[in-house]
Amino acid sequence: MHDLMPITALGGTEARIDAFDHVTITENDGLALASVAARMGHEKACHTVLEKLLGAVPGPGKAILHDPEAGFWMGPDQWMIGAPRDSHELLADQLSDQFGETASVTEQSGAWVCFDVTGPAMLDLCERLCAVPIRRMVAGDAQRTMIHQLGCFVIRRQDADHIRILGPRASAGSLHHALITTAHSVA
Amino acid sequence: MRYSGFKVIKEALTGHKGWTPAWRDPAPQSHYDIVIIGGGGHGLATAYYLAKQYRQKRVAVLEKGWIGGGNVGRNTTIIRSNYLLDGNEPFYEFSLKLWEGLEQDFNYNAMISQRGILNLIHSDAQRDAFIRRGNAMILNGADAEMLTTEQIKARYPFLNTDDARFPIKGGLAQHRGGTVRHDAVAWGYARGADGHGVDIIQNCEVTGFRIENGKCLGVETTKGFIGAGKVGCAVAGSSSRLMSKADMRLPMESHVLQAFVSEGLKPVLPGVITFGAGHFYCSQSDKGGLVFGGDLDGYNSYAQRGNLPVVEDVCEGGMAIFPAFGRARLLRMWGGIMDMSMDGSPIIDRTHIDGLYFNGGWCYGGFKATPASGFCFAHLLATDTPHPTATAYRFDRFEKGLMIDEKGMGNQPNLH
Amino acid sequence: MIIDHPLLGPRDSAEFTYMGDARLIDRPDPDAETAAQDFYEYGYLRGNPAGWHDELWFHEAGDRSWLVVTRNTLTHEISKVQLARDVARSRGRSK
Amino acid sequence: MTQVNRIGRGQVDFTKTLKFSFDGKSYTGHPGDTLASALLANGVRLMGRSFKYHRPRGPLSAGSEEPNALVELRGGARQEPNTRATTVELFDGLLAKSQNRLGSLKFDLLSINDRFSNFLTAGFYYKTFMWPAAFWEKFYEPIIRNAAGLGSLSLKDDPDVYDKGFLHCDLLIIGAGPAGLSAALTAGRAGADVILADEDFRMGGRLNSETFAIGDASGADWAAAAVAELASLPNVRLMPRTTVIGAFDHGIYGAVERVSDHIHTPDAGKPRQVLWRIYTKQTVLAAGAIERPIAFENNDRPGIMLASALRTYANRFAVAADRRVAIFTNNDDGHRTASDLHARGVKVVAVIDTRAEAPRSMDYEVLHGQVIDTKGRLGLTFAEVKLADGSMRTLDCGALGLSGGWNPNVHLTCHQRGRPTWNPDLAAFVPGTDLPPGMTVAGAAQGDLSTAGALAGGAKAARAVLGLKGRMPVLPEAEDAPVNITPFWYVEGCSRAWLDQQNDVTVKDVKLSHQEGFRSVEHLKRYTTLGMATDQGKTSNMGGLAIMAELAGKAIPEVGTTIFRPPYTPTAIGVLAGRHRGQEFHPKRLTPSHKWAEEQGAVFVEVGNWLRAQWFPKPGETHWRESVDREVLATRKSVGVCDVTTLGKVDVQGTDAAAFLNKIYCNGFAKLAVGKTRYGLMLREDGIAMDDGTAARLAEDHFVVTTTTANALPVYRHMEFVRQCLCPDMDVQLISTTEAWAQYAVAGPNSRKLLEKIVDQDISNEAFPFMACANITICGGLRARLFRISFSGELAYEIAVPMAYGDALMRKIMEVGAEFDVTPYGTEALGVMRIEKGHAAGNELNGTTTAQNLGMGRMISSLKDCIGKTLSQREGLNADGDLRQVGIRPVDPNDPVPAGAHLMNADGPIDAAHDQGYATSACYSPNLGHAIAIGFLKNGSDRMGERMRLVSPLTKVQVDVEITSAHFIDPEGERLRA
Repeated sequence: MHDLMPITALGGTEARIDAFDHVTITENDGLALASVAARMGHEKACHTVLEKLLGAVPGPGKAILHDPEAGFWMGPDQWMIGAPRDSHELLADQLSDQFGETASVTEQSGAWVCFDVTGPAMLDLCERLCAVPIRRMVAGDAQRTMIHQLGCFVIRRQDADHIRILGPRASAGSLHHALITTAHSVA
Repeated sequence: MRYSGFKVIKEALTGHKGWTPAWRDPAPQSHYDIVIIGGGGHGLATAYYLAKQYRQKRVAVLEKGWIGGGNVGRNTTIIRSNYLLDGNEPFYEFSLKLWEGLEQDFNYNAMISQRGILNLIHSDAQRDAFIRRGNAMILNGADAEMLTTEQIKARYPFLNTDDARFPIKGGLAQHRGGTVRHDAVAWGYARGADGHGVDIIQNCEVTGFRIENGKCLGVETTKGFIGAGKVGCAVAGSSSRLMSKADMRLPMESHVLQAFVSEGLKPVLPGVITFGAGHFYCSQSDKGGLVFGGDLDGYNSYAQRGNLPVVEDVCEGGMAIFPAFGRARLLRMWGGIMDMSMDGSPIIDRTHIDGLYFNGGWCYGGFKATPASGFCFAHLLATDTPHPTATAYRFDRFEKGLMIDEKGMGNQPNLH
Repeated sequence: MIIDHPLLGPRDSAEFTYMGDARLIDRPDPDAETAAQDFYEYGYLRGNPAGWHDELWFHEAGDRSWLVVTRNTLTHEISKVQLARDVARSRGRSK
Repeated sequence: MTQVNRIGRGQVDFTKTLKFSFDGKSYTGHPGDTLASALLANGVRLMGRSFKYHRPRGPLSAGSEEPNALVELRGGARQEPNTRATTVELFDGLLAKSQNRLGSLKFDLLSINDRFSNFLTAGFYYKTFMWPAAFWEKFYEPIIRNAAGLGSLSLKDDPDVYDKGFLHCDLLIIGAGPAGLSAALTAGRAGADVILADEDFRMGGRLNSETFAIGDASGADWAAAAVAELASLPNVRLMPRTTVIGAFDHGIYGAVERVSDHIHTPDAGKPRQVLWRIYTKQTVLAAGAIERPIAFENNDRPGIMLASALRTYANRFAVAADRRVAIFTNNDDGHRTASDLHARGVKVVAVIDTRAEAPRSMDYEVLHGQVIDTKGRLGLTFAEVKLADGSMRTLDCGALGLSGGWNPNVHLTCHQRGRPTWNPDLAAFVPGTDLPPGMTVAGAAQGDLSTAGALAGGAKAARAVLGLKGRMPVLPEAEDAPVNITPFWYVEGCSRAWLDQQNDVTVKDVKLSHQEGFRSVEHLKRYTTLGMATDQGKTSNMGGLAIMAELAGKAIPEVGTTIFRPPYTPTAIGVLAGRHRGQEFHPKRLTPSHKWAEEQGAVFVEVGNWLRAQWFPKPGETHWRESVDREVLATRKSVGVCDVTTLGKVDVQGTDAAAFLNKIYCNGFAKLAVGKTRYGLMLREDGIAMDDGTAARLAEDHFVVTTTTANALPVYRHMEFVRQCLCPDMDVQLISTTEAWAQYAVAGPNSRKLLEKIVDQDISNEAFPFMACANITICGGLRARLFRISFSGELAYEIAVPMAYGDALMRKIMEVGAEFDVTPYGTEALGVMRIEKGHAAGNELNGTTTAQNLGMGRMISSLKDCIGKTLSQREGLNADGDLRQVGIRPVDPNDPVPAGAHLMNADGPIDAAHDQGYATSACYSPNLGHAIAIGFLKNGSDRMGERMRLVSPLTKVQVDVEITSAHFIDPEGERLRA
């Protein structure tokens, strides 16, 4: 085993938690991610593997909140698969084996910062962050949108007061700042 | 009627009874030597110089609405000649020189005010590019000066120099740049042209060209057929629409550019400041309004109005550079139709149809070009040769690969 | 503006990047004898109608689809939105 | 001073007293007051000065249409110019100053302009100030500029924060008067998602200003009950203090919520205002109507105001503008003001009605006639009335209410260039048929001026747009008076009769404009500035139009209309910018070794949104050049490491991946072996160089492509265009991995030795030669990628690991590299080394250069098509004497060779006509001991060794230079293959 210590997207050794009166913002450092894009002519076979993996094929704007692997739709014939990093450090390799020739798999673990936003003020906070119709979204809705000029995924989780935001990792600090200042506004 | 100090005093003391219309309202004649389509700044300037400089006697300007209602009346009033490329810089410098003598020339105070223009620099690469540009300006006989951050701070202490995301690293100044009262340019040229015998015909829309055997004989209008020895088109954002009536396709797209004015404020900004890295530029009018703008909305449009994202984008740029402007209020926003060409530079050329001439593709830079555009188009119409400062503005430059691309954005009009 | 994405439904046009005339899909045959002229027209003489216009928009902050949007340049009304890939195929493009 | 003009009760909380100050003097008011109502209560009518003549000004209105009562609100950095006292909600400690005066408000020295009003007519500027020519800028204009403007900015950074937000609804209702409330109740009860926005801090609209009842309750109480019911509905969002500023395309509305303007200072972290972008399917515009004045001589004195404003001040704010009031009207509504005031104990000295058939009153005198002049230097004292029989009356009054009829508030209906249409019954413009799609207008805004009409109109509109079926609910009984009006715009023979009170446009100016041929509405507006004031002419445009119509002998609608533009009311630039200012203007992109670089004291530079280490100063280094020279020399001598994470990276997979790269690059990729990397040059379709980078073939169907840092996004977009639009059947999949991998360049003769200490496999020259690439592991198992590519010209590698491990890898490299004195280098040293090698970068790939210019013309493969190939062959891009990239070195090694300087022949003139080229990138080469540059020179490849002059008149540099190859160091490339 190597001795290289990973850091979180915010640059710490531990994930950051910011608690406000009515909303909590938690850096989620435990995700392994990989994208899967169906190869041309292998779409059906690719869907079969997805179904086996997630229970269903996420449609446009949708996520399957499956355990341990979850997935959401990124674009036509393209999905992001996530799983706990502890158990799936080599998720991309594992997926490559499973999908074989049916899909192109790309490691995305490092590419994203993930924040879980929870609490009763989540809706108010979300309303001041991005244009997704947050009050109309239901569990399993996953939309890509702009937050603070950054392309982010907003995924509505099972709990009514919980969303997960995936943003570009290099801008984790700016995204975090936007979340915190907005939390101050609405909390 | 000539305006003079004596006349102004006399009228003030006698109840202003003696002022007459600034231009006549003639009925169109059946034939002119030269017909200019478009009663905007460029069309009126063309007519003015045709009559005054090139002694053309029978000239008419046809305007579908009221003169000065297009881009000359809806721009941010900036004049400058800070261009880089050989095809452009001599032309814009010629224009700036014409601006400098314009008021005395056409006897109308257009409030030409050379309070300077400053392009801010935010990166080393931008500095290299601006040095190249400043040198090109000087080599072409224009003025340019490189300012340090300290000099800029001293002149504009309220610029954000301390907490800026993109710190100011200097600026390229052209002290002869400035602003003009835009409506007065249209009115001054109209009055001047009218005084030299040009018929300005308003509410006369051109509905077609009469072309026989490859020669343009005149135009069909809402006021009937008007014959012409030569027809010059200067309709900016409506160019593609108009020229399609002559079955021409043009290397340009029509885009909306928004502009903004704040409530009147006591003087804060003497000259023009551009913040290229933040898509924002601003000046302050003599009336006190901050006049500012930014990027195109980015999509083809003839609607003369834009949308909220660009409004916000422009104001973000404004607040990034002028954090004190947060408490000033935006009073009005409007949009103009820009004739965005494929390389960001204009066309002043003959068409393949005999007797039909074209002037357009001014992008969002047509206002500052008004005098030279009129002069050079008049030169072309009168002499059938391009004016020496406008030889590069040819139709065939795209086919031949001779683009004049200041920004290096290629054939993508919304990026110029 | 709102672009009704064929897969994702209504989305703010601020999420998109504009390129213009959808005829840019019809890239000429580089081997044709008239290729020089064809590419000049393709590259420089785009449609610029005052009215309905088929145009290319890229869902930059979304699913990265290129769309063909039929939009009226006088009113900004949008009447049709298609995936550009489907349009390209329907116009005979392949590899 | 006591509140001398308080009368009775209103919607003001007398149980609490608020202190405030105006022009340094202290006053009191109450919660529920506006600044204007509180000042009037204290007997203050004079609140401002007009723009041009500096005439004394008091409030004309009681709302956001106010042109006159503009003040500088608050102080210090929060000073807010041009703030309408009529909309400022009073708070304790409020501070306001009058503006646009020289001296005090009462003794404004610039009121001398009024004496010269004969000179300062419309268009006056255009005819004068031209003699002598040089005097305009030096003399006249500075005077004009200093006198111009209204209020002033503090020029201190705005200390407040602003938020932006996004809302979605089925129905947006704009205006919470009777029509808006009725629409909201209808839609809210039906379960629709409703947003009800109103600019006022108290919802209810005119109901708060009127005395009549709705059903059993007073109008104001009914409104309060309706608001309470709506507040209880979970599907209704009430947004008071929220101005809908614009109607944009496809049902997007901009709205500004004033969150903290009604308190002294925003709470910590809370915004002053929020800009909401509202996405709605349908909109009901219930913005009410605005009363208009009548023009007569000296109609602009403080105390003269809209009759409806007098009524609002009395009924809502319990304030009489003065104890003696007259009303001048052409319609029945003016009489309503008189009777309300009378009922409150205000002396109504007379109602002057232009109509012979005016309603009579037992309570006050009704005169048939016209007000023809007024008196009172700083406020109204007398009104001169000419009766219909020709006799004259002088009325002793301190307030005069004007009622010229009501204009439906069509502002937002025009935002998409809709034109209102003329309604002769109302003598007013009403919304036209070309409304913004999805918008319905109801109530007074639609021309239904009665309360009953508004209630019904609102309910009907909501039912219609939501498609509600069933019977129309029974609405409460309400006032339903018809409109009785005889149009009357201005008093015959008047001249200094104000139309636009802020900009000082009088009837005389409109007449002069017409006389001089400025006869279209647009010309009138621009020539006289009528309607260009901060109220956009809400109370003035109609009067101007009516006079123009009369002069032209046309009906009003034939003259045309002016259209309103967003925003509805002036909007703080701060709220339109939101949080995007200062350091948050754009997001920052940081590499994973950013923290490490900070620890080393790195100086950072912005490259796009990235922050990159520019150099790493060591203790004792006082000039950046010392650091950079050291970094360069150390790298070329032993080994250096540079963070290149910022390069764009795209994963290209699929069976057609190689064919796809063949399409987007001008050089060939089909035959690139697995495990090899190749430099690629990408053209735009117009044949100009777009970007360059490398493509590494990790597998038969898998490439990793790099782009320049700046072009990552446009290149990715372009690749998707080619994939989806041009080659839709290619089996190729793209995804950006820029942020997935941290990447470091390890360069220098000892780079291999260093990497051998961490890489788990053989990377000897034989096993891993120049341009090799592979998936590897490092440090005993961490997955990584290794590329043997070189930008510096040295033996070099780029090594990539998943982003989270970037920090650790950098530290590991520094640790194991210590024995080689491994030196971190920044972008400056990177730039020096690439210029020493003559590699093109952003300054050369500037969007106007071709492969030929860059000396790479032969890279364009003749064997295949690629994007840009055909148009790159145009004659203008292949002419004799074209620019070629060259190296430039000074003849005297002490001379600089600055980038941006132009190349001139050794002899001959220095001007544009003799321009030979220019230097694009320059640096000091510590290896060569002098400055070097690369640049473009006409016919450059044939001019090696030529002496030229490099000139930069801008920076006052002129040096003799020699043209050389751009490959200053190791032109044969032996080092990188070592």
